[in-house]
Amino acid sequence: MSISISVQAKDFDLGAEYDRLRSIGDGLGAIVTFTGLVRDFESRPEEPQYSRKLTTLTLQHYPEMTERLLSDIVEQALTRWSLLGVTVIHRIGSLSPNDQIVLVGVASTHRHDAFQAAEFVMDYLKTRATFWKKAHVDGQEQWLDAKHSDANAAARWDDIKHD
Amino acid sequence: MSISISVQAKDFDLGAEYDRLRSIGDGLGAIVTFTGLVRDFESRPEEPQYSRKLTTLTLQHYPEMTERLLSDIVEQALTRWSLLGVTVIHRIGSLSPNDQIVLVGVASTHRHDAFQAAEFVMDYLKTRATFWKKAHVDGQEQWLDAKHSDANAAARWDDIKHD
Amino acid sequence: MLNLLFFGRLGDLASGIDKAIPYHIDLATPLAIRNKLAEQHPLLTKELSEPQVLVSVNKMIVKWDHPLFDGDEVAFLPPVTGG
Amino acid sequence: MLNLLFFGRLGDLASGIDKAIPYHIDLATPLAIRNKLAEQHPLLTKELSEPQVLVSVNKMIVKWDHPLFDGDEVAFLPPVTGG
Repeated sequence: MSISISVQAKDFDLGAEYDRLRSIGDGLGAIVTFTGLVRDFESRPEEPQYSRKLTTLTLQHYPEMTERLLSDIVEQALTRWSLLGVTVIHRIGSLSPNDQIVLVGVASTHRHDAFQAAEFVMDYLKTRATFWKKAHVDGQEQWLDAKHSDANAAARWDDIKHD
Repeated sequence: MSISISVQAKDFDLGAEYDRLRSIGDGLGAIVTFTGLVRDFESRPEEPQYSRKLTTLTLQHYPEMTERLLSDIVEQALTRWSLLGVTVIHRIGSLSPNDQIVLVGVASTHRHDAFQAAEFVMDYLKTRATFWKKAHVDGQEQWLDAKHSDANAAARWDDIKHD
Repeated sequence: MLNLLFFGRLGDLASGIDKAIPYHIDLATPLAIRNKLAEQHPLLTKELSEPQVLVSVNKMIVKWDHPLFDGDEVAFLPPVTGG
Repeated sequence: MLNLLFFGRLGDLASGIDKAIPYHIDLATPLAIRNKLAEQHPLLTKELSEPQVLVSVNKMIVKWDHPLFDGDEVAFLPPVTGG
């Protein structure tokens, strides 16, 4: 089992992270990666009219606590699906539109496990890991509100049996 | 909308394909990639006891028809989810364990669209695109049977409303 | 002429047969071709008759009684196993 | 001493307050600290009282009446927005 969790200011290289998961070898058949990028506007799925141009995003976190929470989320994924490797990288500090924010990479024998686990880790990360975003929007800075859609996405997994 | 579909003997570079999706820019917030790798054994989820050591996999396809079917699958994904880009690369010819077989990359504004579309394209590709695999297993060669689990995975989407 | 294609395991079973056959009104559906093959290649015809085997004409999936015309490409497709 | 941490929007509201406060039996729960802050920082206490705000002690989420001990790190956490 290969688990790698990192909270870092510096950018990451998806190709290199993928290559590391691929080197797991034995029994490996599927790798899913999710990358979150800073959007050039701030929108809210529950308010389709809302859209503001974004210049910078500042990401704050709670050192040590964040890493532990991410580790807990990955551990939960491991109990739910049959996995060979999980990589989570979350950036902090000042980011611009199109910058990479977060990477979740999952390696498994069968594809459904990797797809499910990657989406689960993202949904839980969004609602349970101690990150906060401040957006610089239309010349003003504001802390972003949590989204109902993220809470709903995470709640989904509570009802799903391990498969 | 950026759509790229390729059936090719040569290997692909996940990092380069990801960079191309990432260059879409406007509104981009999520990129999901799925990569299928040749496993070092041939197993069947419906027969947990079945496991044979694999040396080579030969992939045959029906030129032109395959590309059209892949294109149809991507078009269906575009009607179901809000997407910004889709890349499908499927290799043919002789492959060894740990070689890359297939890549599906999906770019979108919100992560759920990219996750769902990538899994949908894989499930449909597995059951509807004209590829056939011959495995060289334990010194013998044999054409692989279609898996019930793949048929079930594809059938799943018939019941799911567009979301 | 009709151009016949056999994929996957069907290709191995059809390795000895002529893939370019003269167009003839008595062989003007995939079903008729399948039945005709039974004379010399009973095992191939048996496999072609499996319900999961599909047939295409000019790269479009069709029914077994689809009318054929001179120059058509007829392909016999066992269950696919890509990905 | 108790070490106080305020994250996200709470950090802006708490920018003026002392983050290292003497440990005292009257301030031995996060709730007591929250109430104490109301005297000089009513807006901050109002925000801290929102039901979505969580509190942690030494990086573990706890209830607001969790007992505090000298040296504890108490963090106030608004709803997270990572990813």
